[in-house]
Amino acid sequence: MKVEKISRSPLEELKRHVGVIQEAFKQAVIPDRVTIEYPRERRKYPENLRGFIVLDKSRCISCFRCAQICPANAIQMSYFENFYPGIDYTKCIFCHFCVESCPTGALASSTLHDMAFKSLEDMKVKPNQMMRLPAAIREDVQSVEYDVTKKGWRLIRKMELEDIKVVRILPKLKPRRAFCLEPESCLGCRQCMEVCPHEAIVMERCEITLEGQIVGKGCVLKITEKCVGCGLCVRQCPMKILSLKEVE
Amino acid sequence: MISTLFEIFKSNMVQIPLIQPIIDYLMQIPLINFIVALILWRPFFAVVIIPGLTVLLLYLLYIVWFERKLTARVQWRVGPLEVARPIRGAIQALADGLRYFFQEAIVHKEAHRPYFVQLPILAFIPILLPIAFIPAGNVVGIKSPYAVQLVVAFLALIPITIIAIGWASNNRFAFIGSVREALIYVSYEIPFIIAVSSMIYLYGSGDPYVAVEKQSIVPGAIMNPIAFLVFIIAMLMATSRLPFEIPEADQEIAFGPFVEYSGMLFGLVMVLAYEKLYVMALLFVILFLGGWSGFYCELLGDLNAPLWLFIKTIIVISILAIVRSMYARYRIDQAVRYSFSWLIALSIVALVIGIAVGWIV
Amino acid sequence: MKEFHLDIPVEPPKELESLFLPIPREYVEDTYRKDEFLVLVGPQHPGSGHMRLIVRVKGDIIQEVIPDPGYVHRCVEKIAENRLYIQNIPLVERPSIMDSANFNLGYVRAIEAAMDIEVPERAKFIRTILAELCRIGTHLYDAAILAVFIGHTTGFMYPFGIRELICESLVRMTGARFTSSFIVPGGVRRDVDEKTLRWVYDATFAIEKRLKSFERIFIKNPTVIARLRDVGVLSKEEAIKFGVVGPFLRASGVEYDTRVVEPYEAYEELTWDIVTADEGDGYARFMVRVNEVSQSLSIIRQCITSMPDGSYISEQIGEVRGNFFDKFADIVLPAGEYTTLTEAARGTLLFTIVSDGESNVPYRMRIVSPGWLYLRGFMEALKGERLADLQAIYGSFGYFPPEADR
Amino acid sequence: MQEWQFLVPDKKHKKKFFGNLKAEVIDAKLCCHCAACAAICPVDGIVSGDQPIDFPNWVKECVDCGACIKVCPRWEYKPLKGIGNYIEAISAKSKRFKGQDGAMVTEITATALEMGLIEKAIFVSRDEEWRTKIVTIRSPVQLYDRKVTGTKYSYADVLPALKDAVIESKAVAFVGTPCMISAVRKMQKSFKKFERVKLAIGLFCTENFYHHQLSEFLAKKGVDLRLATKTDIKKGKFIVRFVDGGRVSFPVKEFEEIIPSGCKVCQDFAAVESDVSVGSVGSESGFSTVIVRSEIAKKVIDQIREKGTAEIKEPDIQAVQKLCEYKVKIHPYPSKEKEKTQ
Repeated sequence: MKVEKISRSPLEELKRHVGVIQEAFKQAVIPDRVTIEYPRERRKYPENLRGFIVLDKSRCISCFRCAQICPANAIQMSYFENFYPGIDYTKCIFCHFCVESCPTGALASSTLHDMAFKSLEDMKVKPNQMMRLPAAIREDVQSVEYDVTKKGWRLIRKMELEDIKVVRILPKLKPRRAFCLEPESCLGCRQCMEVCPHEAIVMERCEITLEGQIVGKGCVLKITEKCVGCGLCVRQCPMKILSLKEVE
Repeated sequence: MISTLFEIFKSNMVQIPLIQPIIDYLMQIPLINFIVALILWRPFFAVVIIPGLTVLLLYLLYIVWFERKLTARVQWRVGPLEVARPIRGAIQALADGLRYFFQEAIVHKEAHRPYFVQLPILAFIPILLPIAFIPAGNVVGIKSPYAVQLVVAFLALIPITIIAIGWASNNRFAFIGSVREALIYVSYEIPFIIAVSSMIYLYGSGDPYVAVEKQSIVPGAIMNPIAFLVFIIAMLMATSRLPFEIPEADQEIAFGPFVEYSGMLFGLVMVLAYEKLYVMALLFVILFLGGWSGFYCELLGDLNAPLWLFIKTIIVISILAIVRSMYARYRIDQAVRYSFSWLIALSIVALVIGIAVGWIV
Repeated sequence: MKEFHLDIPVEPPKELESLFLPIPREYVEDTYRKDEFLVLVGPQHPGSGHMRLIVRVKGDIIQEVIPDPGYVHRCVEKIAENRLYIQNIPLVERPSIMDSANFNLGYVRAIEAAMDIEVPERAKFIRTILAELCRIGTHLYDAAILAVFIGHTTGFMYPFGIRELICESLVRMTGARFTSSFIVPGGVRRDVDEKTLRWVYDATFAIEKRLKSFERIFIKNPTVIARLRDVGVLSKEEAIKFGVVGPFLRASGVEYDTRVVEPYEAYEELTWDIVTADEGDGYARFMVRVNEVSQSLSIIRQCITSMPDGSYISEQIGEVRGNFFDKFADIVLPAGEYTTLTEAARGTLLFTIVSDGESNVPYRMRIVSPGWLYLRGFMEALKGERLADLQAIYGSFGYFPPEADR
Repeated sequence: MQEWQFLVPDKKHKKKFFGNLKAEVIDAKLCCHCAACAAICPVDGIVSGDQPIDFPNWVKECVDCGACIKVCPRWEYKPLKGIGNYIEAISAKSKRFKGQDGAMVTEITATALEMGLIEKAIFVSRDEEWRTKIVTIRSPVQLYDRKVTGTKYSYADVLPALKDAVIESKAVAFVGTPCMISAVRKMQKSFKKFERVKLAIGLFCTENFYHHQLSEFLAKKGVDLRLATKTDIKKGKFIVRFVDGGRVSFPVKEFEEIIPSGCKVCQDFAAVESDVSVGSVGSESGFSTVIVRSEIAKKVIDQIREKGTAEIKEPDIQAVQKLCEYKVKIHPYPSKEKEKTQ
């Protein structure tokens, strides 16, 4: 397709001037205004908007997946009965890789996208603050909706407000547990024990203590029922002999 | 001495029947009566109250807000709103002015310090002087049969201060801006003067009273529409409004001559163009739109004429404000070419029409 | 016209020594000896973006322009070498915020080429819609910047107003207004439902309607035409010689589009035209992009009407939600070099990933962004024009320093 | 759940296990720098490289697992001697590759890769200054690089790379000095995963050097290693060949001062524990002696023979035998110095 050449005749030029003046005066009289007066009006947001991240502590298995996938390095796991993620909103880029990574659906996105914090310190949201949406003081009284049809686009203002939604889509995953595939290759380094947040790996027969007291020889590990399948030991094992398996 | 002055003031006071009882009451109090007489002394009233300095300030507050509001409307926006929300942000200009007032005015090291500071203030002289000569009915500062010519002559002085400002700034962009200002100055001034002189030929005199009187039936805009058009375009060029915002062109040369200004001084140079627009619009109304003639209200008395003049001026400027949202900026060579070809040709046609119509009438 | 030389020795200003210019001192002295003048435009100048242009002018005519880019260089390529393959997706979107889906697509396609993943049809169509939405968004953004460069504020506001619909379409489809990071190896992150697609379909018509207003007030504006016509002309030969890409190459009459030459995603199954122009001036460059917007709208409509059913992600990857970490965090590409060509909004975009086959981060990543490719042509187009035209040509090229600097 | 158990050698000192290793092997100047401990360490604390093996801050960081002691070839050191058991011995020269002598290491690896016996092989390459660099060979094409083939006479971290390779793939080969072979055999005894090392190619070895010491020593002699194309030890002489065709040689005895202490107690010349050992001794120039010790290596040699990718001759086993005895003589264990101090 070739772009048409623009004609240079004075008549065309005059026509274009008239077009400009017409359009400007039309807009001055009946404007197609699209501005939303933000703090006083709130837009209706689609449900899948990626906003503030809400944590359900009862579901969290402290698997650290969210912290490890975060491209901006914004998630810090802090100890609070167990390890739970806290998001540093100074760094967060709202890619929601963490929400997609959560194997149990503990993290959920909400449509809250505008947050104001009093200080930089406050932006490092703690796990217990992530349990529910932050309390907000809002000035908005009406909501605005984009009405798009084939004929055009206009804003519809309504004197009602919608609550911010928390959208939790549970992943279709069965519960998993760690298993040792090749016990014969175990180094006996007990890294898996150290890293396990649930103390699910126990030493059945340990005869070496860390204090340097020689008691005996070797150690045997056992993965108990406490295992929730976070997979931390799988990633920690230097010989890669552990793996996650689905259990009934 | 004071009593002679008082007598002079008293003999030439503005008569407003609406507030006459209050004035009569005030005239009985000593000292106050002197002040009231001074204020209502016709020359003083014309220069300081209306259409002079006081309404000029009001006009500035209004036009800055209105222009922004209108532009925003055309551009699908809302415009300034948060300063005084109940009146739709109408005192936004005042807030801006306050901000400029309290901001530090920096004079950089390589600028010519005395000129850099003085020139924005000096530029007000050629703007305020024409106001003394522009009459509104019988409220007039200095009565002169050559008022139109004088106003045009004073207006021609303003670009010189702007060029000097660019020189004093000692900055690359300010220098380029000054050169552009000089170029556009020569290119609009000739058609502008020819258009004005065509109207002078039409009315047979440079006296505003004659001009207004001759427009009592048909306004000048209809008698000489070509001059009307030339005057409007020259007005846009003279006040560097889009599409001829060439000397200031903030995306190209970063506000040109005013690039180094900040604080109060920047506030002063910013309103320079608006004030120039006001004076030119006053002249425009007198020459083309019948001046102060309009519906006469008995109660207002002498105030009728200045009010009509002011209202007409405001309407003209408000309509012109929309141009800002319509056009892009021409290049300097294009602007000069247009004015030296089309505009001069049009103005000469206007001159011929002016002579012809003036001869008939 | 005869030139008169004044034999007054002119010393270059002292400031030119302290500005870290990427030009030798002799050049400055030579300029001033020849009765010429150096104007430094940028990087804080309102009409230059984050780049310094060292403009050598004689009177008002530009003799030569030396670009000094790199003010927003963020080492994206180097940072990428320290991140997991999947963590690079938000990163590669950043150089060109408006054009995020195209950059994302180019990067993800390189990974798919390495891992030999077959992308399902539905995902391909969704990706195409995203890419085209971002293309429209970028063209509108560039038009807005062009408008503000030539002093037309209404022309700035209208495209940004229209772009709101693009952002709204993106937020409905992906959950983010831009930089959606929605395209992942194997497909997309979520399925897009019928209602949303319907909305986007309607939105394309709404955009078209609004564009008519924009056309009257800006595109067909006599002042705009006066400013852009016959300005910064690149002939066909010059455009090829200086390696101009994308719509700017097409504006000089070369019919080259990566979407046609090396089709990817769903472009083979759709019908659309390559927009070209003959003039090669600023207005042609602008008009090509304006016409591309309507072509893109038509592509989006075709995609939505012929959207196939099926999975949104490849079976090799499987369900993403909940599995995201397990599927993508430990990606190790086989050793080798993987290159993709993508037609981003501003032109040909090249992504190269070099993998050593062992580590889970790229050994080397190379982005050749269109902005960098046409910078040379941009500088050549400026020669011989007036200083006032610098901004008009800048705008007509839609040069975006963060994209070029990466 | 299956029960398993493994044994850790007794600690000799009341310290963490690395402390024991440090006292008994590194400080006793027995360490042969095979980097097996660095490879196996679960906390990645042990550093090797162009310096003696060390674990900075081991008091805090060592987790006391004992893996390093289990794999150390010099822990409770009993020197291996002689030529060892073998199935056959040949002298051969590759027709495809160019290497140190007959390029038989390269040939065997290439053939094993082609046969599908192994997926990967860990080789040592070098940079311009003859620093060692580990390369993973996945296809025979990579072996045409002259930097990969050829002897380097500097320590290399083969075993850490081998551990990664073992975790990733099912069948791995590697090339190493006799001490590395012993370390891998010890690993295989303790950890099942290392059974994936299918082919261990041993090199005839008298001693090995730290790179910085070797280059400094040669620089003192006026030899610029950057210009060298080949280094070799033949008939008691260290020979360096240059790009322009020139060559310099020194008696090996001059190197006495820079021989690391670990090598001074090693008596294993022919890599007795390997699957196949290769060296130049016992063949005419341009040929390599290949001593086949296991079934898998035999298969590879048969394949070479069948395809005719190498010229094969009878070797002079006596010469190898002689050098084995010579090495025992020059590297006594327990060393004389130690006896004197005790």
